[in-house]
Amino acid sequence: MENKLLNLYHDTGIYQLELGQFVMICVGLLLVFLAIKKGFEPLLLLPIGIGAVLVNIPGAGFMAAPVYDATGHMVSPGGLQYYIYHGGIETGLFPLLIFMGVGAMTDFGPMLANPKTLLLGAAAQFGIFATVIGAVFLGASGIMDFSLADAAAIGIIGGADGPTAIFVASRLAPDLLGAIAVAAYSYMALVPLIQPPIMRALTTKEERSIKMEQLRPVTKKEKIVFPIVVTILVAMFLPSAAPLLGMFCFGNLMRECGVVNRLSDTAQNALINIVTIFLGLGVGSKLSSEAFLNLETLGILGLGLVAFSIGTAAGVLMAKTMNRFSKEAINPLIGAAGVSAVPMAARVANKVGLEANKQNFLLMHAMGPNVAGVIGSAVAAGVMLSYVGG
Amino acid sequence: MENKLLNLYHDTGIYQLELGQFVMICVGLLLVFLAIKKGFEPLLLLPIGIGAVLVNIPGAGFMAAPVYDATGHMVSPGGLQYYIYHGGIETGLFPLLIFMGVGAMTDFGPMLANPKTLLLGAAAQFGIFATVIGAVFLGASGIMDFSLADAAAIGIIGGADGPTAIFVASRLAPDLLGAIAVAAYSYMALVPLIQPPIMRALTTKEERSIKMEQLRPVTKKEKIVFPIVVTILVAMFLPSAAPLLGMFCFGNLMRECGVVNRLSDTAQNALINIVTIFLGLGVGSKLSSEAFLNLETLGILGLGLVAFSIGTAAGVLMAKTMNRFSKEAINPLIGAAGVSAVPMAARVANKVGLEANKQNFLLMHAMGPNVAGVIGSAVAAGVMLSYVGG
Amino acid sequence: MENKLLNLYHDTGIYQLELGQFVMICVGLLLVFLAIKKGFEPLLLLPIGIGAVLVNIPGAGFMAAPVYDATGHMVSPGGLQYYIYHGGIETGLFPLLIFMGVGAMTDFGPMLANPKTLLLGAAAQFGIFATVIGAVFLGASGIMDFSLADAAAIGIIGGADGPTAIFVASRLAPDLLGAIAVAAYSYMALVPLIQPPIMRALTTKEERSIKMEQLRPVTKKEKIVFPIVVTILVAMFLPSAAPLLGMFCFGNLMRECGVVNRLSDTAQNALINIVTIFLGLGVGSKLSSEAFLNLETLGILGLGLVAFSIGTAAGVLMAKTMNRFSKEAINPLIGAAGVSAVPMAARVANKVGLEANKQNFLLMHAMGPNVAGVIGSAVAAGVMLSYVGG
Amino acid sequence: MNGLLEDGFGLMVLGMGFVFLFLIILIFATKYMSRLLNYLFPEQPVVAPNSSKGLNSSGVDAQLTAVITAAVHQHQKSKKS
Amino acid sequence: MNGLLEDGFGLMVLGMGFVFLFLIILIFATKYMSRLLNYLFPEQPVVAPNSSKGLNSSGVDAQLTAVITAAVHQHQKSKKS
Amino acid sequence: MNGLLEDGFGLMVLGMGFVFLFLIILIFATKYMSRLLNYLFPEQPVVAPNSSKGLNSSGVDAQLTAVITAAVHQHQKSKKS
Ligand code: NA
Ligand code: NA
Ligand code: NA
Repeated sequence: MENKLLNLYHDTGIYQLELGQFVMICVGLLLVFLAIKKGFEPLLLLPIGIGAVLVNIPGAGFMAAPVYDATGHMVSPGGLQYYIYHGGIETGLFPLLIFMGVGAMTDFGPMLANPKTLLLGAAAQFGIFATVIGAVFLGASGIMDFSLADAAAIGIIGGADGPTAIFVASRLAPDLLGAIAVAAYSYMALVPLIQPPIMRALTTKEERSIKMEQLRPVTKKEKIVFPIVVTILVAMFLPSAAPLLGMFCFGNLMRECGVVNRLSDTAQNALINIVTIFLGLGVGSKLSSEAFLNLETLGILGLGLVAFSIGTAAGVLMAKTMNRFSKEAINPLIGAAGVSAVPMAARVANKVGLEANKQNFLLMHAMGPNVAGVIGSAVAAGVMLSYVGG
Repeated sequence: MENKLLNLYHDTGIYQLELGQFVMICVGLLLVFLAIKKGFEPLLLLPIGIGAVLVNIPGAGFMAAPVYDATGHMVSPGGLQYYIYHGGIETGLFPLLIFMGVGAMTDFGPMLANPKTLLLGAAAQFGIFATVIGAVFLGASGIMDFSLADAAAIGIIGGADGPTAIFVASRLAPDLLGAIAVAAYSYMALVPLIQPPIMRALTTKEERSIKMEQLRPVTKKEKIVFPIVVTILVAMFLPSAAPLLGMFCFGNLMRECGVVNRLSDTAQNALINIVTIFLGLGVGSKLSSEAFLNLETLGILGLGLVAFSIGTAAGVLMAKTMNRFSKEAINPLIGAAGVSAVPMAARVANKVGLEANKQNFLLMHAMGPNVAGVIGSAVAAGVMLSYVGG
Repeated sequence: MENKLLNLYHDTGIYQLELGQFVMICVGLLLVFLAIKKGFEPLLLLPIGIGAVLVNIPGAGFMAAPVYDATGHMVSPGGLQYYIYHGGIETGLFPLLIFMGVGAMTDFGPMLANPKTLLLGAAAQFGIFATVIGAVFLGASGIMDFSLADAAAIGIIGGADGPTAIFVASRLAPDLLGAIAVAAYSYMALVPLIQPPIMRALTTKEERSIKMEQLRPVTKKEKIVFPIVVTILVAMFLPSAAPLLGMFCFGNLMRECGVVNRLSDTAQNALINIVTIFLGLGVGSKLSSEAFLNLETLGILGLGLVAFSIGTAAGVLMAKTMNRFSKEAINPLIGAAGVSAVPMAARVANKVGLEANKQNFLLMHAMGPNVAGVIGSAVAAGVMLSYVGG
Repeated sequence: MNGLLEDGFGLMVLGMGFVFLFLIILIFATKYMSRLLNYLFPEQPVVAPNSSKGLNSSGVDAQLTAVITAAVHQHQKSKKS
Repeated sequence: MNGLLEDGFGLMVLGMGFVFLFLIILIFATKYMSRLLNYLFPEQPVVAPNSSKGLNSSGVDAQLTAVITAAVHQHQKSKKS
Repeated sequence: MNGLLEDGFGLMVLGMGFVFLFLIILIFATKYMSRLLNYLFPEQPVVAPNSSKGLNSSGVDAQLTAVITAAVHQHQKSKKS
């Protein structure tokens, strides 16, 4: 009896809690606070934060592996996050299903009306690769313990695209997955703070006041055929990007084709919501003290900020360069939307544009590079998976 | 560096693409075209078509099996379609869940009002078994490589019921699953073209003009008890049909009982939609060039057409036979609805009936044999699974 | 041919059916009848009843394990309920997801307005532990074959909380899972019959007429912070309850935080409905004749009734005791709501209160102990898992 | 003519036989069921299918809603007084 | 009286003890939480539960909707001019 | 300067190269696609995104609804007569 009482005491968190776990529970609660109070990408950061709290409760066994006896009979069941992480994140299923849902929510109309803006989406990916160099420097100089695969996974934070970052990190650097996902979603939430100073520094007021030509109307047929064209190009040129872009285009095709509305509706609602809850809990399960409380995490957070900044700058500068060669003027602010972070970055471009000229509505023009940035970072992800894996 | 560049080139689809894969991508795109432009059962054929495109992208690894090291740690994750196919189709889960949802969408009222029409649903299954004989002939004569299990799986195309066909094929002839599913859904979409000539050829204008007696009203209690009666009869007489019919009746009971509307609603919407997306991608994964680009596929497509035609004819002829012995006249057109293809075949019967007599609305009368055909082909499937497996 | 015919006959239920299976099919149909006709917790008992029917169909193979050859290739697929039970119930996933959804449906407002009522939720758990003693007596005296783990799992029926009971039973006494779940949900449905006589016997009319003070308004902030506080306390004091209460609080936080309404909505609808269908079929799979048709089941049903009764009495008596020490009067009827069975027990308290005084609306006051009872039995579950497992 | 063909014909005969047998039994079972039910519970017949209205309101939800609604009413009343 | 019975009583004592202990701690924690929150953020109280209106409009959706709405407006304006 | 750094630069050059290459190809493909489609099927352009109305009505559902509606009508008519 006293024995049992002692057992019960030994089972409590008070007895078992290690400092690292305590700190990580606080980190989880901080994410929950940021999600609820500051509106930091709450759909992901709230489940991630709670996932971090739960996985760090000592003795709760949320990441416990199931135990089987020799005949395959279950002796002790695994924890919830064990099943979620190994079933949906390690396998890559959840990020791909989220990407399908995002595809079903994306309207490529503004991009199809002005395909040139794809160049802005390409330029902004420079943030990804500049960050890779940064991480590689830190690794080569011995300051931090980053391999090439780690560097690639860290770089993808600059893609400003959550599911892409999680997909790449789960394949190239599973240990860094937690920090990378937290950095990606946090900076996406911080886009309205990170981007405007850079955008203002690199442009004159005249440039920011440029009014762009009205977008041409886009037909339903173009919208239907476009995802098929992308899929074929991916199949031809970069199969390693096919899981991401194939599912994205599948979702978009369901949206645009008009004959499977009930599937498109489910992909955008019930399915993506269910997967988002699980993805968050699964990502949170990687926020253990061993994986998170080290110098590398600081490096990742720092490099992620650099990645967003360089991506923003590269997009703006590319727009300015295009203005030299093109007849139709491009407001360089929409270049910043090329980092993706849909639709936040486009709204930032619109807002900064309105500051310079109250009649200048850039929102739709910025949506072009914005969705182009999603394609751009998925392509970058494909190159990385092929280059680092091959 | 040049090495890496070469690697990247070797990873491209352009370098790797084989002719068979190219042809299968085109087949996938054809299915997508038929789904969107021609309205061929788009809910299934669109995901199947995209699934076929994705699985044939060389190097994209959509069907790659996961690799584990000796300690059970994952070395490389599997592809999306690998998990979907092995998790949901090989196991039979997805077709059964679809069948549950279809049950929750089915109204047995018209059949309960006129149970005799079950005979029409039985007769139309002759298409299934005549096709088995056809396939067995092709196999026995050495023209094509069909076993008895293959022949049975091909025959079930004549059941005009997608999930039943997929369920049987996944158990008896997994290699033919792709072709069988494509044939089943394509011909279901072609019912308005396949059936009318046969219906007109086998009936006189007078027969087509027969007005049927008003259906009696059916009480809620009858609708509730009916799925339980079917389940008990299946348990007594044909347990091998119990997975299909048990889930179908469970779905129907949820619909009719009136006390679990939220479950019925989910079974008819979120759940069936999610499973449909996965089922399509999983079936598409079987559209590989090795499995599809051969003589057998032509045989399957040909035999499937024969199956639909014979089933239609058998239903019509059974209705004419019943007219000889029954007092109440039956319009033989509703016999054609016995092949299932709910509710398309019933609408075809209605349309052909209206051509003969503008005041003759057969829709509700045709719904009886239409849903009876679903039960009939599930029973046929049970016999096959028992006969071929036993 | 005659051989095949004989095979087919040998496959029929008529040939194979054993008496035990026949009885269990009747038990399943009885549950379906109670669910539909008597409104006994139909969301769970309908799927459980159908699950019991299906699993007892001889030769249908709903619980068949899949067979793999040496290379890992599937030789014969498993049954639907095999996958559901082993994938979702043995692992604990389904009860936890249901609990998350219930959390997203729960309003802690009335409890926060009057935290004292938590004591009533604590007292009512005495039903659980008194029942443990009863089961242990039956086991120790050799009348029934109950171990300590069995006794704990049986006791949790008194928690009047379905997912908690299923979660505990799946861990401590999987063989009794079917009977325990059936008892738990049946008695929850019978709360309006079981509780009132006990409530009337233990109170005077004056006590039942006590009007309680108006509840103070509760702020949104309190509702947001409360689930976090519970999670932290659980982490500190009883990690073994963290799976249940962590998911419950996660669901409640999604509900109250106001920034993830689409996730909260899905957790309360599509997700919980899907899981409920599966949970029911999975629990039904444990209603086999070997596990159910024995003396122990009678013991479980009897003890379950005792548990509910003692829990009700303990809640009422605790309220009367509190009245001796507290200034603010508590209507002892709301103590009965402490068994949980949300919101049925609260409505019963309200109804019995109205009988005594037509102006006395106790509903909101009873919601406090009602939701406190959910926490209380989850805590009790945690103690059991820790005590019996440790 | 080999075993495969024989098996095929066997499957056809057994299959069609069984399908007819089962559905004929079902006809009788259905008719008997209907007669029995309408004899035991003579009721106003309805043929209109379950309307999809209120499809979202489940038992649990409805109860919760009732509880909450009552609570809100009570509070609103008390605020006025 | 054997070990099983003893274990059972142990479980009862420990269990009820822990349930009361935990819920009493929770009472104090809840009261303290409420007092602290209402002290730090004195606000207009609301007791009405989260109404289910607008339950479908998420952050992302709402943003997308805003973007799309703005776009449509812009185009409609431009068509008129 | 070691192999890691070299690999990193290689990844950057290849990566940015490939991103630009792919998106430039996509620009041309998109433009060509649009021109071809608008040449082959000159139609009234629409820019308004798929309205979310009717999102719940699928093919199957719509057909079922049609069937059911027709049935109800027929019965209602027959009751009057
Ligand atoms: Na991007
Ligand atoms: Na059929
Ligand atoms: Na309880």
